[in-house]
Amino acid sequence: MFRETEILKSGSQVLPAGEDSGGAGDLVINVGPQHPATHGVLHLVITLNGETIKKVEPHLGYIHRSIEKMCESLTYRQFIYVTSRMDYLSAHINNHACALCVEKGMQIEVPERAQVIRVIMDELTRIASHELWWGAMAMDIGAFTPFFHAFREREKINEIMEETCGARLTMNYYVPGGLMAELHPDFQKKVKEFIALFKRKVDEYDELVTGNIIFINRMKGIGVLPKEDAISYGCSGPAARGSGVNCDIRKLYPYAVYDKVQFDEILETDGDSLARYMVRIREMKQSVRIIEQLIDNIPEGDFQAKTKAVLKLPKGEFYSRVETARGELGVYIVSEGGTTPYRIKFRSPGFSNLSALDHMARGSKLGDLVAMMGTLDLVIPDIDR
Amino acid sequence: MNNEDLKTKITELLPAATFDEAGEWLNIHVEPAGWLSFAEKLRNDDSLFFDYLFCLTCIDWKTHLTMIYHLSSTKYRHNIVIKSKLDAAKPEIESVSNIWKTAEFHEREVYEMFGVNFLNHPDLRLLILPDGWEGKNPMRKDFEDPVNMIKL
Amino acid sequence: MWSLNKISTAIHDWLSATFNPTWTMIFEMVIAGVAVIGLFAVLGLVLVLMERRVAAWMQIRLGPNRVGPFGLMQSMADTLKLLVKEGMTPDGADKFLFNLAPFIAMIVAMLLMAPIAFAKDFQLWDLNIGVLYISAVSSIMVISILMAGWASNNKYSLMGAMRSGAQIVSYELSAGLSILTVVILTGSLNVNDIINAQANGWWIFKGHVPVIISFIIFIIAVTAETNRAPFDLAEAESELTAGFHTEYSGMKFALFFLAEYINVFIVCAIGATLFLGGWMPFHIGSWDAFNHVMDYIPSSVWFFGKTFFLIFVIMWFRWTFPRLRIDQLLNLEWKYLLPISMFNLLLVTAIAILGWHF
Amino acid sequence: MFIVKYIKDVFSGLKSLLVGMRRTGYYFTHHKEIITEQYPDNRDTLVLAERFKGEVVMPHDENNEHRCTGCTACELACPNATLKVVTKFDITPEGKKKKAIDKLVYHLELCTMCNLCIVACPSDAIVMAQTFEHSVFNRADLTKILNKPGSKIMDGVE
Repeated sequence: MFRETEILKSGSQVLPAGEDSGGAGDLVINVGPQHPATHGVLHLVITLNGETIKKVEPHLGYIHRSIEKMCESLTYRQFIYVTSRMDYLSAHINNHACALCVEKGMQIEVPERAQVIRVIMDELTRIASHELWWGAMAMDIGAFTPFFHAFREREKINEIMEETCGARLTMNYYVPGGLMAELHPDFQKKVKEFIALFKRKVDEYDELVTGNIIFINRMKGIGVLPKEDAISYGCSGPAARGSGVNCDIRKLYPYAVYDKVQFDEILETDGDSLARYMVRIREMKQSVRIIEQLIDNIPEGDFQAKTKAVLKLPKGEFYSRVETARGELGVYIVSEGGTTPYRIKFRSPGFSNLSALDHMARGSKLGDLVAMMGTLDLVIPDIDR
Repeated sequence: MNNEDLKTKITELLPAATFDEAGEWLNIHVEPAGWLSFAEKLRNDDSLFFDYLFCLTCIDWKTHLTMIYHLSSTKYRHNIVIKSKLDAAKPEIESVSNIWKTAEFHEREVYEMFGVNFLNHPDLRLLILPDGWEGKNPMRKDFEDPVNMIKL
Repeated sequence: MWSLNKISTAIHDWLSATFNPTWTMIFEMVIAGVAVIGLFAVLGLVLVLMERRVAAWMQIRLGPNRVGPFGLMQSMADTLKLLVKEGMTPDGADKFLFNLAPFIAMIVAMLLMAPIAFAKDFQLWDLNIGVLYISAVSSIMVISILMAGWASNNKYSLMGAMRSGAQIVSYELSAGLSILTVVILTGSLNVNDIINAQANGWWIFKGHVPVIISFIIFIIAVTAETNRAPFDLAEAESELTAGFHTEYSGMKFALFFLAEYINVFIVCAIGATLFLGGWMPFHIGSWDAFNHVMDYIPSSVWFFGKTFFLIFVIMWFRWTFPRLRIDQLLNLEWKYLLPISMFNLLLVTAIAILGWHF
Repeated sequence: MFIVKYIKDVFSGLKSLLVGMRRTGYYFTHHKEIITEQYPDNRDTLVLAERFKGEVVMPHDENNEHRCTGCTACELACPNATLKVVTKFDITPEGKKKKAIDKLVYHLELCTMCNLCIVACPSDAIVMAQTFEHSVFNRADLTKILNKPGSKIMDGVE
């Protein structure tokens, strides 16, 4: 504890040799909490030897809102909206996890229509999240233009969300038992338009970034995370799939209607930044594939199951796992039989993925750290919760 | 492996373990004392191979604390939940961060939020709370913050 | 026909007729100084606006469009903002060096203006080693960056400055070698000689493939030398926040900013002079009517047109490519650009000796 | 061979760069692709989705009547204590006491637009409005009273 303050106070001097700095001439710099590459308030204390990274130490908590504690005083209907604020880029998927957990506890049968719509929404969210990641990651490594190109497509998804859910980012559209409202009449038309546009534009991404020789050189062999380490560090999502770990919850433990749609789990084996990049790019195309299968086959019926006005989970423990755009999100509810959870734990993907950063970054250059953070796709509120 | 097989196998490894199947997965109750060697067996045993610790947390039951470890095997795809009862006044348990690296961060979080002392943890410092945090651990049930918390 | 040369001659004649030669000299120097500073200001405003517009259009945005018609006054407003901002000197900085650095950057940029021929017979200083002078003086730029980085007492600034030092020193080489190809073909270091040698066709057309290669290398090297993306490692926004000028604010920052753009202008002007014929109009063999029309366009328009085209290309790079890493940057220079340009130099020498060029 | 590979590398690298430049060059010359929306200027033509959650309002009809019975369902549903129902007792013409709202206080500064109150309301008395320019200079201005002064409950709403 004393040590961090020391580092913060030391300002811009090179720390003297000692057990903290590791050796004479090591440079300790604070990346963040305000830094262009951290996309939020992540604070990394980096020990450098020249440009080479010797140690990365994350310091968290700058946006910690103690959502877990907050949820202990919210009812099972109310706590879902808070989770949109964790990983705000995959708000729908977070809400899905919570709704699933409550439904599991209450044994609510969710109508087929609601399940299909949830999957479409989740996949749209995933595309939107990956779009933002693509733009932001390109900006991290110095290309500014892709950011705007990515946002052009993302904007279309946001418009679809706005029409149906009434908000663009923190929608709170899922309720225990189904959905909050019926789909907007234009929904299917708009989604099809978006898919047509997206398929046209996604090739431009390859022209602009993926094939670029500078980009490939910046990404290839950077931040290698071997398969065993990825599992040991609890990585999930594209970060782990880039290392060849089968961890797509949608395939392993299917929820909603994921067992009824055809899609591939994207795996790359290199484990470097380029592999993680390729996983996300290819995942967007798989998401489009899922949406295409479902968009014309939304079954008729209720969008919401009949539920009691006051939800009470039976005494016990309930755990639900979903695949967000960043990895595995677990919601663990311990209920004492009341209207509010006794204890709730969100196992957020970013927290575990971040813990592997130090392992990945050692020995690489400062510029690579930015590329690694970009391909880990860190969302700070998700890490801090 | 299904739950029955897991039970027999785990009883072989740790005869003192007790089981219940309240939740989705098999719950195993262990004593904090023998936890580390048991965890090593869970990780290294070829037929169990629990290599993926996907959730580590703690629950404050006011009278005592319970450490919860959710384990999964990427090879066999079976899951178990390990529970260990800790003393509320002086919670201590062996760290598993050298078996599952992800535990390092999760244990630091539990350390500051619940005050559980992880023995032999390589770097047990505050992770989320600000430096010089004094007072109680925020996720304990008896924690009150009159300034920042709004009671409904 | 309107030309800059006539204006300067008219002023010179009037001054000579009115004052004695010493005063004429002094007045002319003052006028030249004021003109350079004026050109600085105008170029700064125009280039910043141009960069923003180019960036916006490539990023499917509109760009500045609020201040003045079509946002033309935007950079004026920016300058005004920078002027009224407080120029802070951080605590613990080396105050003298910290405040000196932006002025050195500026002075270097000003010095580089001297041998550039802006139009036919319109030049500040016609010296016989013009090209050598330019490559020599432009190297001083690195000192101001190192100074700024060191004096700021900021780790990010220091790293940016160190990167920039390694970068500029190495890219001097291939920039120099690619300039040499044209010098060999012309046989002179004088800027006017080089331009006059292109009267029957620009070097990029006359010099076959080797000159095209050296042109490409020149563009890459000067992009790196002026710290522009994809070689903006000294600034490297996402890594080093703002690199060597992290601690600068207000007018001191504006001087760095301005110097960067002036440097871009100068290297592009040199590129245009060496490879694209400076103020020489575009001629095609024996198409006399076409050549006549081309001749009618003032030489200054030709010069600025070519220069701005090259500036546009450099901006195009910036808004398309990701940034290189420091080791890749040096790899590119030492493993690719330098061997290629050395080999290329041999080829050009052979061509020049054998007289194969047109 | 080493030299051949070297030359190939150089050319494939250059080509990949040119492909990228062609893409940005395309957008540089095609201004129809520009997607900028000039926000404060296009306020008149701005179309917001009808479900857009801007703020909670209580619609009143031409007789200054609303549909709120003061049942506090919204207050209970709200996760942030954004809504506060202050009730009073009206005397009906028959002389009986009847519960009605005095004030429905709405703290816009606490509201997260989660829509739970709208869903909870049994008599559809409150709806989401499509306003979104909420900034004010004084925080107190964000605390609003949803029912208009002198309004009363609509006939037939229980």
